[in-house]
Amino acid sequence: MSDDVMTEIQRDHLFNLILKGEREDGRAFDEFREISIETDVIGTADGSARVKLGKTELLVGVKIQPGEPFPDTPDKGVLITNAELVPLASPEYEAGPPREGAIEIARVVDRGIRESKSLDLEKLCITAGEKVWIIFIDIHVLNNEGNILDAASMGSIAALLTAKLPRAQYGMGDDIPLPVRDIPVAVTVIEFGGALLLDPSLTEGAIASTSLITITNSDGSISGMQKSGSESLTIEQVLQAVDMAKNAAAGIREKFLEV
Amino acid sequence: MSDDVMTEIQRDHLFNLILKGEREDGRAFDEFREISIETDVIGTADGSARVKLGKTELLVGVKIQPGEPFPDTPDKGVLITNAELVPLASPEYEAGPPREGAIEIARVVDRGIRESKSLDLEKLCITAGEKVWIIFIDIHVLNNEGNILDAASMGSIAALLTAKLPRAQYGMGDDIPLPVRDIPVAVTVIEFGGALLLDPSLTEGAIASTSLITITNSDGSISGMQKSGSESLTIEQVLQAVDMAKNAAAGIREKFLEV
Amino acid sequence: MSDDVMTEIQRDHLFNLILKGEREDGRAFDEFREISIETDVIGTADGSARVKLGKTELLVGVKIQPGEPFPDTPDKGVLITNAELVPLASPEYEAGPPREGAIEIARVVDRGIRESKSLDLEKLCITAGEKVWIIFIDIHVLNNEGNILDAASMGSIAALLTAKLPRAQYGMGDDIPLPVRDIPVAVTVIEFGGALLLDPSLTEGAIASTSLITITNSDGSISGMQKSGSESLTIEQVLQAVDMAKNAAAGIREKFLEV
Amino acid sequence: MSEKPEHFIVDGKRLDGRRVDELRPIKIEIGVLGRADGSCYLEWGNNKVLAAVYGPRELHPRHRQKMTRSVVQFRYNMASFSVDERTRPGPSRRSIEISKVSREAFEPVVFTKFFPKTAIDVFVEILQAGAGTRTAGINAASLALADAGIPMRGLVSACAVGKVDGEIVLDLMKEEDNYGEADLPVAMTAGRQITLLQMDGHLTTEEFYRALELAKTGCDQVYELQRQALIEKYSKEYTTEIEDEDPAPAGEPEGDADE
Amino acid sequence: MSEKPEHFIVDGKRLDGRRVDELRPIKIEIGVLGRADGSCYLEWGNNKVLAAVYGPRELHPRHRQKMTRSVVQFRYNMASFSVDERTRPGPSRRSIEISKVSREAFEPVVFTKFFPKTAIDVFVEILQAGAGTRTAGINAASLALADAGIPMRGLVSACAVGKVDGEIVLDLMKEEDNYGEADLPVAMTAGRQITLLQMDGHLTTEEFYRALELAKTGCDQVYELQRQALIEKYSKEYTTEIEDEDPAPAGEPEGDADE
Amino acid sequence: MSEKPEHFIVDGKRLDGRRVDELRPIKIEIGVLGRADGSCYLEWGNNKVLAAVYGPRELHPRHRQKMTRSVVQFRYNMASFSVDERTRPGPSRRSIEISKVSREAFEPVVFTKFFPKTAIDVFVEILQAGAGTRTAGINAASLALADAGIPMRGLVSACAVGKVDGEIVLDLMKEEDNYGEADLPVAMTAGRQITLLQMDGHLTTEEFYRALELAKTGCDQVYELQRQALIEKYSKEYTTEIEDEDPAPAGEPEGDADE
Repeated sequence: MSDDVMTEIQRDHLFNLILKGEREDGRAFDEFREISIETDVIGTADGSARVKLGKTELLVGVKIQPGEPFPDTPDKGVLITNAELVPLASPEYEAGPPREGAIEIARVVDRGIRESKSLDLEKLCITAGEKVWIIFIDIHVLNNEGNILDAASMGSIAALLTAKLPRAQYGMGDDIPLPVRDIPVAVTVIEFGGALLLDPSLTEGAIASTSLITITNSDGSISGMQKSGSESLTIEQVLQAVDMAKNAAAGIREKFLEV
Repeated sequence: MSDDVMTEIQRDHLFNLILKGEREDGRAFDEFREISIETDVIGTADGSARVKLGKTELLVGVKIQPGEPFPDTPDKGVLITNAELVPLASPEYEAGPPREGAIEIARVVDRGIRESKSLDLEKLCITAGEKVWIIFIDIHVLNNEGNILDAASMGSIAALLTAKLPRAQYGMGDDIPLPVRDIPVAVTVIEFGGALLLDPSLTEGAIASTSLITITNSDGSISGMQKSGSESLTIEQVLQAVDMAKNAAAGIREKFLEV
Repeated sequence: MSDDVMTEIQRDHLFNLILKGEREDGRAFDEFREISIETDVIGTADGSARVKLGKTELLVGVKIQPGEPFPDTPDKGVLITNAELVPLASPEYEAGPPREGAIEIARVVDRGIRESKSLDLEKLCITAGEKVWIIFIDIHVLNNEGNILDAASMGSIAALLTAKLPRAQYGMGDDIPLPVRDIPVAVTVIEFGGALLLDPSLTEGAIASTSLITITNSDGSISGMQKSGSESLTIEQVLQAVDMAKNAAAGIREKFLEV
Repeated sequence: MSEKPEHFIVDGKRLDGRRVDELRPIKIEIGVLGRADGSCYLEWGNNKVLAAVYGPRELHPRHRQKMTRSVVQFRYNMASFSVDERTRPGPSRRSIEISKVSREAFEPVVFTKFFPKTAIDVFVEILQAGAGTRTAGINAASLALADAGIPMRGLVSACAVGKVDGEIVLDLMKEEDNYGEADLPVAMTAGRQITLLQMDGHLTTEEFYRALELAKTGCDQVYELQRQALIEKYSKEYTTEIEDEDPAPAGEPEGDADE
Repeated sequence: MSEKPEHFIVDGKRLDGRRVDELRPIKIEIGVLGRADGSCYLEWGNNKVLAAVYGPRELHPRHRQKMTRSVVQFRYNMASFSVDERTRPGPSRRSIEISKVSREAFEPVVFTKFFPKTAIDVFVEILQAGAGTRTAGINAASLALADAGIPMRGLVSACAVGKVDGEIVLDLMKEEDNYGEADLPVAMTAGRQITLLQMDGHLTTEEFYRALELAKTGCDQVYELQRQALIEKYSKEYTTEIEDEDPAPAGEPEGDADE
Repeated sequence: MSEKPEHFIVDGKRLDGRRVDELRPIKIEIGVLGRADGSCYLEWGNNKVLAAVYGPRELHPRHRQKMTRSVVQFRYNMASFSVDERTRPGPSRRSIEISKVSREAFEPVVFTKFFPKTAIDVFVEILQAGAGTRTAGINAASLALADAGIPMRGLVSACAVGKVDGEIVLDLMKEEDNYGEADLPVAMTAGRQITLLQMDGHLTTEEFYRALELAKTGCDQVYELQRQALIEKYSKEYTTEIEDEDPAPAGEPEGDADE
């Protein structure tokens, strides 16, 4: 009950701020916290990135190894995305197999990369039907202060952009960069009190649990969306959220991800 | 405690009925509820059947695919039977891996088919020691109003009888019917207050938890038995139960399962 | 709480005894309970031993079968050690996957055998990179009355010493003894009230939870150590414990394990 | 998996003869299961799904209870035989994600505050899958909730929109889903509150706008079918009740609506 | 697995020289484990099994407690090394089913009403398997329950009957079990209450009648051995107690019966 | 895995140029995570580890609470990308054992009696592994505990000693760890209380004595670095607090110490 009371008070506080066009940390509605993306931070990975989004922090490691293709795509590489919300990163996280929250993050990030055709999976075939490259994207959350999903998306594509196919290790020639063709960026827009906000802080994300995630590509097209959370959105809100996400993604792509 | 009281009252009620030779729904002791078996109901399965036993309802799907034989039977097909008591079918069922009840149903049904040699596993060998047909029987309970086991047994053999070996899909020639040589039928007899009853309703099954399942074949022979439940049976009860099961099975086989 | 009180009383009792240089069952500090090791007790195993240490009792079974080597040691056999603390053996044990206690026992025993190079894993290669002998050591505790670890260590090496490579079964010639080159013996020393004791009884082990396990070889060298438990040890205690363990191991090796 | 067709739309007609804005045939039966508090069987093209609702009922374990509201739980589950390649029983990452977003499709409309501390459990079983199982499941669940008498702000209606041959089309069939350029499942209330929105594939913003418009049309049609099914179900029951007071009607068995 | 013999019975003798109605040798030791409340080690032909009973004791978790009776729990477990091919530790579908029917073999005879809210835990470990482990386990468990002082209506005695070379034979050995035509494990009380009955294979009704008759004879013989073992155990203890008052007896160590 | 070098020590220098008694470079940052009560990032040679402490906080489930003290919990976890061959997420037998001995390295120094019924949770994430992760994790955990303000008898400092080319050397690097003759991780307090001690490999008793001496020297150096890091962290914070009263300092962003 006392948790509920606290939430009620915070909710009122945030709502009053929003009526005045303000957020608790002084940002504009469409303003991200400070972003920092550092790549090649893990020597044991074939590609890696450390993302900081305000105080939110996570690592993405890409590991690449030969393996069997899926039976229904014998001539394509395999992409496997996993997110670990380890209990080090938040008092709410518990040890154990990934729960629906971690699974949703991994699957939305995975879909963005897969559906944008950012990774050229055909080029990751070694011997059709027998051996292909398996690309593991592992998202390891270190500190959750809100908006893990956007940080995971940035980190995943950043890690892929710097990843190398470890061909030398398997006697297949020189290492070459992964064939990455596009830079999909997922941006979460939360709805609260009728307003739409980018890059929710921990409190904002907890109070306004409903969000629309939109993944846009370099040409502005959309390659993935997900409404998440227990409230509904109007059609107008959806359209506006898509625009906000597209603009924000363009900025992030240009500033942090393009080579 | 209140559950126990309810159970006590129901038990007395059923017992008084039985003393008068009656059952709560007016059936004779050796009378089944209405049976309906519809086959080929699932297009994605290689064989299927929907069974209704009164209001009890379940689906059985048969899926067939090539795979490796067991090391100790390199020249035989593999039969795998599984029962899912999904929480949709009863307020008592919970999500999660199969518990002992579901495992017992699957194993008794499996034994009936296996031990009657109803399925000619030798004919399901493709390349000895390397590739054989794997036959999956999946029992999916939709509504449990008692006597799931008999329904599962009927559904399994009905689904096998209409199943086709999907040879075309694997470039091995035309699809042909599964080699089914016998029609084993499991019949459950419950004991309560000294009386033996067929096809227990939900209440009867809950009150008189002890039953004898007998699986009989077309020639009247027995290919499987299982006493289930927390009470004992006398030898006379066992012998009488076997006779009741054999007669009931003959009727079910003739009316619903023979082509 | 009452458990804590009991523990407190027992602790005081044991402590008073130790001040007088005594133990509850009259043994000297460096005295083992009666040891009995019987080998070849399980016909279905390729090697086996039943160990009694006072009333503590366990079985070790060794099973050997061909299988794939680990990718990083393609020309070596594989050793897999597992300990099952089944609920039959103690009211404290619960059914389920091994917990940290069972895992620690298995891993310490495994390390002793592995690091002493007692088993010549190179000789257990059949076809490099493809097929090697897999050696399973299964420790099955039957009655835990203290000091399971030492009993498990004795039983494991005793079972290995009598194990045969089942070559005939796989058409590879005659069965031959396993290539065992050394006899590592693990000895647990517990610390309580400043005193060091060998072969803790159940009570002693519960009260003085901190121990040093030292695994020594035939030549007196050390091939494994593990401090276990929630208290610390001084350097002097460690050195003394190693000496005690080495002497005790020599006695056990000579009396029970050497052929 | 079938081959990719060369064209999906020829002369304004799709592979199955539909127009681009036309739904596949939908068949609805409400109240089909005896044990559940509410249930619905729904066929949609080649999909066959069953939904059941239990509750409001006690929520276990207790620490998951909410003091001020009911907890909606949703389990989307595929029968092993519902797809071409047999799936292993039990939850997959995919089904966990679908269960999450489906639950969130109902949380906005269920009056959870009416039933503090309870659970409202929605179970969806996919018996035969043929593109669009999540939307089929949501439509069935919506009616099962109504059938269970759970108070809601309104029905939730769902359908998918996609893109094939560069055109935005309503309600993807299997080939369109497998080889199409985008898939956009949407759920909304009659009041145009969007409660589920996901997207995979590749759409320009303009295409997305058009897709959302088409989804509205589709959901409207679904809503009308849901409404009709409810009216039919309850008017029939109403009729049956009145008829019950008359002499038994000739020719037609009673209670058909239950199956 | 050994080859199938050409004949199982030659001149009225079976492969191991037994008559068709003769049991394999049985060896029983009661009270062999120090921690358990009751225990029994039993060898039967090549089977070596150990049973332990704990309880009545507190049942966790609490919601599983019954207000009016004790809950009997039974865990049948195979040691990894107990069979020819090493089994993975932990429960299998087979062992879960055997645990269920074994529990139900004791529920009719244990006076559970004497101990409300408690658990009576029976653990059976199969140390070496040689056909008939479930009946061996039940016989050992029966004596472990008696040793634990659990009040029962009577001992449960079990044996299997089968069919080989067209004849009904008592107590199948391994080859008969592997290649025989039927296997019928039965457990009953001295009062002829059948508490376990399973059947696999192929029997005419007449053969089943004869098999059940032979099972009675077998269970009678087992019962007699169980009774003798109990008498021996407790008379010896009684003797030991008396002897204790005398000067220590020469030559023979005390407490042998415990091991 | 790299090839085994011919010599590990040439002219008194190791492969990376260190003397036999020299540590690899260590870098420490305290208080790097926002959500945790205490945290520490530590690089040691090629190891990159992160430790966080939560607590004292409520311990769930309740039956695990201790009435008279806090329960220390320790979870050592490897990120999937932290090693050459990707590891599956989640606990392994190795990580469970390391978690146990690491927890036991802190239980002797934490004043658990101050916080009855609570948990003190220590989480260590290995982000990049390069020989000696457990000692790196313990050193980071020690500082995270201090950062969280958990009262302790003193810091715990850890390092490993080993044997290569027949010489006892401090702080094994990866090649020395893979191909060396012994590995001895040790943790101790400044007061020379040994709280962790493990050993793998092959050492004479004399070598063990020398190894333990060298470990003392190593732990002393580690302790000094830990102490310096704490002083730096807290004096900086003290300075920052004073500066806060002055006008904002030019050029340098505040709060750097948090990252």
